[in-house]
Amino acid sequence: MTMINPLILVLVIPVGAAAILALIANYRISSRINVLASFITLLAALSLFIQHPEPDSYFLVDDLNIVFIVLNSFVGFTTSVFSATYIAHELEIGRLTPAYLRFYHAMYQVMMFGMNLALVANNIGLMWVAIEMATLATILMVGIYRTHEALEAAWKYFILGSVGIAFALFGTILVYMAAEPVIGQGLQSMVWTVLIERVAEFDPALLNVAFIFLLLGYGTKVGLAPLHAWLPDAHAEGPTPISAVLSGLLLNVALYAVLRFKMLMAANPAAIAPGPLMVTMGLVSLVFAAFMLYRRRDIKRMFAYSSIEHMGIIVFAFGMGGPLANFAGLLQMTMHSLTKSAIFFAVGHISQVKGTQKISEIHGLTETHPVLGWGLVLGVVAIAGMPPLGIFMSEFLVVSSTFSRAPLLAIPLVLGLMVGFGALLLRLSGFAFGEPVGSRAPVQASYVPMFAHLALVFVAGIYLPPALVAWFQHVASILG
Amino acid sequence: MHGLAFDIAHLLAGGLVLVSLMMLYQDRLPALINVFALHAILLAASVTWQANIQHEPYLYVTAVIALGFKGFVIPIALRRMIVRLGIHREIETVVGIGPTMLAGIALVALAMVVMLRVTAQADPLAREDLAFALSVLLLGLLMMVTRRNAVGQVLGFMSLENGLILAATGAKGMPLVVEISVAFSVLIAFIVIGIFLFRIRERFDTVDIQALDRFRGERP
Amino acid sequence: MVLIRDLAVQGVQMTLVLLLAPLLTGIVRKVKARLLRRRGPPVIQPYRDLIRLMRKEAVLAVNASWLFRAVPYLVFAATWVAAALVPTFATGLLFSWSADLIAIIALLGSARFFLALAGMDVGTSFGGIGSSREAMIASLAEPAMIMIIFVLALIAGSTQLSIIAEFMLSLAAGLRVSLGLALIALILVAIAENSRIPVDNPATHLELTMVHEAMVLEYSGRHLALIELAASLKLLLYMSLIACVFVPWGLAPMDSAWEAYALGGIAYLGKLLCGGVALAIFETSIAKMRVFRVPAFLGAALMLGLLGALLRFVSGSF
Amino acid sequence: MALGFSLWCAAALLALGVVAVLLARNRFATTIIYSASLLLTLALLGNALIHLITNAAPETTILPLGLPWVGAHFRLDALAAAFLILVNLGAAGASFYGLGYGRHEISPSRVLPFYPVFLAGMNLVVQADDAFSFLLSWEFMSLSSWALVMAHHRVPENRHAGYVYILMASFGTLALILAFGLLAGPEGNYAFDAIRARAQTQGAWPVLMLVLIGAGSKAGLVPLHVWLPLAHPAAPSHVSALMSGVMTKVAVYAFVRILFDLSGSPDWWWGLMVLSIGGGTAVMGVLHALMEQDLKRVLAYSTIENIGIVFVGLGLAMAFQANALPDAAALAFTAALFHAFNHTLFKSLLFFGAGAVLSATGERNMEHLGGLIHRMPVTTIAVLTGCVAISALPPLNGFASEWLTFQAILLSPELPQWGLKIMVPANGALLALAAALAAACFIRLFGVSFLGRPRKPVAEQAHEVDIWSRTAMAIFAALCLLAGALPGFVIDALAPVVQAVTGSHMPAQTTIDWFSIVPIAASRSSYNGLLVLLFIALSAALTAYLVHLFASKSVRRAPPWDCGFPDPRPVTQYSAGSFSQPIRRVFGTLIFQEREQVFMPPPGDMRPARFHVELRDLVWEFLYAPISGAVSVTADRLNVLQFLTIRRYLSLVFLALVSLLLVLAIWS
Repeated sequence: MTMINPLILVLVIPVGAAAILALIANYRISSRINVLASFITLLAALSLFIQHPEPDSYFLVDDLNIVFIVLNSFVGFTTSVFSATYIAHELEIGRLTPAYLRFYHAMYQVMMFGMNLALVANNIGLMWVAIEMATLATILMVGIYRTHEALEAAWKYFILGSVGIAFALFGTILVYMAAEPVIGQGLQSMVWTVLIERVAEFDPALLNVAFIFLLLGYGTKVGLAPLHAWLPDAHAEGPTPISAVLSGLLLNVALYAVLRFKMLMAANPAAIAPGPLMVTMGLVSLVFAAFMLYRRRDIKRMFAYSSIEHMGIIVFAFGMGGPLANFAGLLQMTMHSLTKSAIFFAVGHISQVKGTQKISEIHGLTETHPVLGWGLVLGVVAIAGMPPLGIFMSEFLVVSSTFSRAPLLAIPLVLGLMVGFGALLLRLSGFAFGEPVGSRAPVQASYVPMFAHLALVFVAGIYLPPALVAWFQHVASILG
Repeated sequence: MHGLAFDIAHLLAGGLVLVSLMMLYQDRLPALINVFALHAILLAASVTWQANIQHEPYLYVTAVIALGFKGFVIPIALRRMIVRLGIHREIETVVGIGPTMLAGIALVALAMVVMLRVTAQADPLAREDLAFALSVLLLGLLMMVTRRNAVGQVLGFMSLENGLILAATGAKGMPLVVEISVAFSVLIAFIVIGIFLFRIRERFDTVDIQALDRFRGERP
Repeated sequence: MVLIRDLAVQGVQMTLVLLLAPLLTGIVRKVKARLLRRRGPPVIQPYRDLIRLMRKEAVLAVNASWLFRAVPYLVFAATWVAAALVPTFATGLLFSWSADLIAIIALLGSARFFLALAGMDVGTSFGGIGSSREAMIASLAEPAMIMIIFVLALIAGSTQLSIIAEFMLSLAAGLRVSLGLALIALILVAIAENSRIPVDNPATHLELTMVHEAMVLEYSGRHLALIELAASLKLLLYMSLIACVFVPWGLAPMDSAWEAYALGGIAYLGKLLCGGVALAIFETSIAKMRVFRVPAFLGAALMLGLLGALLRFVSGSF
Repeated sequence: MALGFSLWCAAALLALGVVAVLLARNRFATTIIYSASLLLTLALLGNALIHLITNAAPETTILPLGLPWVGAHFRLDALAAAFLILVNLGAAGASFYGLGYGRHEISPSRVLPFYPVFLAGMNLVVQADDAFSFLLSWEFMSLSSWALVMAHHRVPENRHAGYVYILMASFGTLALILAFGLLAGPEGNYAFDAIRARAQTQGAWPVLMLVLIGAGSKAGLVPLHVWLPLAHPAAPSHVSALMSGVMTKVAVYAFVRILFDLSGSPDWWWGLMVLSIGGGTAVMGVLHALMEQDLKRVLAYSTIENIGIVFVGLGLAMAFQANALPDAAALAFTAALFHAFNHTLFKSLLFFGAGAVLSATGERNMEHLGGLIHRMPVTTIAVLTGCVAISALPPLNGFASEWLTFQAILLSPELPQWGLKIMVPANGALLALAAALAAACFIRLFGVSFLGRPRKPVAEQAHEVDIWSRTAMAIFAALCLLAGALPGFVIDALAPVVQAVTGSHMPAQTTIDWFSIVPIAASRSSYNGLLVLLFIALSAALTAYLVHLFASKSVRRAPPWDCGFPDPRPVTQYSAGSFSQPIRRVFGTLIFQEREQVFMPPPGDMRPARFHVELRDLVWEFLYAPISGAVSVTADRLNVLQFLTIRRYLSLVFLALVSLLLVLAIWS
């Protein structure tokens, strides 16, 4: 295996799988191939730990993206396991027909390829193309149910996504224009590793405009407040595995792209400090999403807003900067993607069992389905930031370091956290407790993915492996 | 490279901004489509001129795509569609033409201020080009925001995208320009087919004619 | 040898207190009768009543519990211990170190606590009326009492009653505004605690007015005797408390000669007599207040006590 | 070694929680879990007792868990040992009681897993020695107790109680995180010894505010107390005993650890503020208790009152420490600790009693009980001891700690500041008022529910509870008596803690003859619990003997006299509402805006007259209702943003872009 570069494997396997899956019509076989492909990609990603390829002009594996590649392939794998059983059940119920599912698995693998490519891309243009490919794949899958709402959600996602693409592209062109006089024409001035070394000599004004367009462009994909409109409907109307992948992975990949450009900006002293911009957008998203949680009637749309809230906290943490806040941001990104995908797995089971996503029609889960109910309670408690689960550690670091450095900023932060917490717990005591309503049919889909994620988050709450800590601390220092 | 070559490129880019402003001015859909076709042609001219200045053969491909696809194929398809959907009569803008034009000019000024702060040592052509590209982009976005009709918004998006291609071609030696313009064309095709397929008449968000706001995500 | 002498003096104090209590009640009733231009029962009438009650059989309600039967002994014991600790004719008694003024007042509090419970035990409405009104009165009287204790403790530098009495004896405190406030407050609280006329009529059984009597309505025979004795003991306690703090002359200092004790005893009898007569005169000169005027009455006592304490806290000269 | 042992016991408790999940269906699960947690808590208690008695040096360990670059620090010093004793004494009692009471639990699978985890959480909070593990176990304690409060989730009030509780708990934790943020500083050294090292010379007053909010909300100080009377009654009785008796003390521990140990020297007005909040809390708590009908809500409100008393002691200690009077500070701090210890004893006892009544009659409302003394003799005696103790009456421990607090107040004329000179006597008056009202409240509680005649048939068929519960109550009653009779031993046991926290301690008490306690000097004041108890017992026995010797011994049973009214119906008895009516008239119109309406039917109309009392909880109306109102109004207004057209969303994006570009244009 040593002679084949694992990086190539991480990219080739999803593409190959996508090609094969496009040909297969039978759902059962394609779901198994999908799981197998995801598993092999996971193994390839893990082997990246062992053999660390040198960055070349197209691909780069450093401390920052190695963690996210592994996380992506892990969550991708667990989601494929969940989606195999979930979609099978959807077929039985008849909400989906084999015709609709024709390209589902192919699109899934295309999306995984897009995300992996975006993570490893050293060329900022290639990164843009990869994120766009992943977004287009998810747009198609959001509209898979062909219901009126699903199509409308996909359409909204499509239009807002396109505008986001345009901004991101314009930002990339501007970065190229800023790099070209210093590094020279051609491919070299789009290679990130080259850019990071010479960015100090770039023209600051051009970099500022570039960063604004990149922040807004990729920010749309991260779901920050003024640009978030597509996210709740995409989560609510799309199939649950896609919501899990959207919330768990795509938001992270887009944020990873923003981080790459924030590193560039941080390295150029003359350019405008990216901190305040990200802090304001983070706080606006946090407080806005927290208040929006109260009036939601659809369970998946509620957790979508919770994702926006958490992305707000993460962007705020990176905006604050400093080793402590950056470490917390990276930790929260990892924990959020694990917890949120676990919650969406649970929500998927619930909506199948109860046949509805309306919060008002789901009660007494811990009575009717104890394992599912308590799993959801654990998930919501984790996402609300209660110990002993992982997110408490990152929120602890963010809140305490913010208060000691900028007390005034801590007030909206705490307000947002409290309001969000209140809404989540209000809904939780609504559907996990109380008089049971609706069908008590047992759950077919497997619990393994959900509890695997929650177990990881539970362990991370108490003990973090030293290797992971070293990576995060190294990245936190270069993030500026 | 100075002198005449710069002036012509400068002229073409300026022309593009002017045509964008003209698109803001239109309040008839067929007229709007014609102006957009002009917009695409001007872009193609500017890209070809850039091609021969920078002696980059692949830019010609982009020019041809811009000319053929966006200059002729899309306008014709759109014109036939608006006749079929029967929406060729009126075009309601959210805000009157006057304020929109004022906003457009303000946006161009903003683009100039933001872009011209780029230090002199960057070669003047790139700086000018970027300023115009940013203006076209902002005007396109303004058009998307101030038009109620779906087709009007799509045209706004396409003019925004033309600004992008202008910027991309202005960046000398930038790889992937052709691929990007092809990707965008595919995107535009998706949108146009989407409109046609789902027969969006009135506004973007009513996917089909009878929708009339029946459902928009959890309407209370 | 000294221990036996101290024990003897403490024993004399405890028996003296027990004997004098009914006498004091008898004197008060006699003087009141005289003021109302009627002869009134002889002064030793309370002794006869107690003996009569002791001999009669105790009639208990059907649903009365063991608590009902145990409470008279507890109440009597608590009041008797409290009374024994208040210096009457001599200070520095042997047991006075075991409880200071706060503990004595708290002992009376526990007596009242058990009496209120006994009132509610039989489950009749009168017991309830008595207990709830007693609780309301106590909830204002006790804080007032503690404020008075604060004033005395701040002046004398100690909450030990014997030390306060000796300090007062030595006139080191001189005339203090806060002492005056404390005296008035103490008198108001004493009247309320012993359910005398303005707060509660000890002689009546009229449902609307009675507080103490309502609680002990169901008692009879020896239990009633003990409770009556406890009530008169309490009156004596408050009298000797006022006497030993505000009129300390004649109190024999710690382990002094026999004749000092005799002198102290005589002085104490004189003080009791004056106190009884003063109380009788005060009771005949004032009508009973409405039950819901009592909080204002006791509120005044609390405010006086608090003002006294505040003045002491602010500076030594008040 | 001792710290290692106690950490292993805490880990065992956590493991027990997991075992409980596996054993959920097993018939013996209740006995196994409660007996195991009893053994573990007794081991922890013994370990902490040995550490305190031998006055051993503080031990610290660092585990590789928690924050990666800080690690999880744990420490067992005098303060931690004292509170460990308190926590595990209450926990052992509750587990012992749970052995009997647990069998009546309708859904054991929801209580058993969280019970040992709750105990472990409390133990870990007391031993944590760095900000992260402290807050981790603190919030973990709240989470497990929230799960216990939600055990009977079918009842909507319990769900509401659970929700309000977890909301207030996390608000408190956020306040504590902010406080630790300030203490640890930007470079984030969260270990307590690092915080102590950088403790600023001048006390940081925001830390006081934040800790008052954080620890105060958990303890139940007045403006933040609203969750306590909702949550404590909702949990099963032995858990409410733990929450009221023990968890509030863990909050006191947090207050003491952060403000006395970690942050710099306090200012004088810190003491003033804590003192006044304590006084206000005491009176408000007991007045609310007098208005309640539900047994467990009365006990919950009385917890608030006792916490007020503890905080008065702490406030005094702070004021003395600020004025460099260590001995006075030692006295005030010992009084506060002693009262916290006593409160754990009698509050657990009373909640056990309430649990016994609940399992015997299925009723918590006092209006439906009555005459339980005849049917539940052992519970009655135990609850009577608890009521006498909590009303601070002499022979028992409530009075001993109240007496110490009054002695501390009497020391305060030495304080120079004017604010203290005015507020200390005022709070002394409030404290005395609270003590008197507490006596009235518990006369009402005991009289209405245990004495008189049964008001409902359910009270008539009551039966005595099982042996475990009775023994648990008997043990706690005996402890109350012991602590009341021999306060000297407890004070001396607390001496190392007080020395560690305030720098000096009260003179040794056990050497004084006759077991009496002398806080400062013999001439100043002394109190001997044992002698007072003996005097009362001896004189009562002597009188009983003499009376039975000379007077008649005959007894005759007859229907109650009741001034000749032969009405047997129990409804004529005084109920809880009527008992508190006089006090309500005196205090209620001001504090609760109390309104009474009486609807008399017209003459000839046979319908009964209606009497209606309307009380308003002003704190809820003027603090919590406006906040929740504001949140829901904002939520409504923002909700519109979910239903916009795509064009409007695009205009949002457009505005964001233009504003950012404007910022850029203006920026340089």
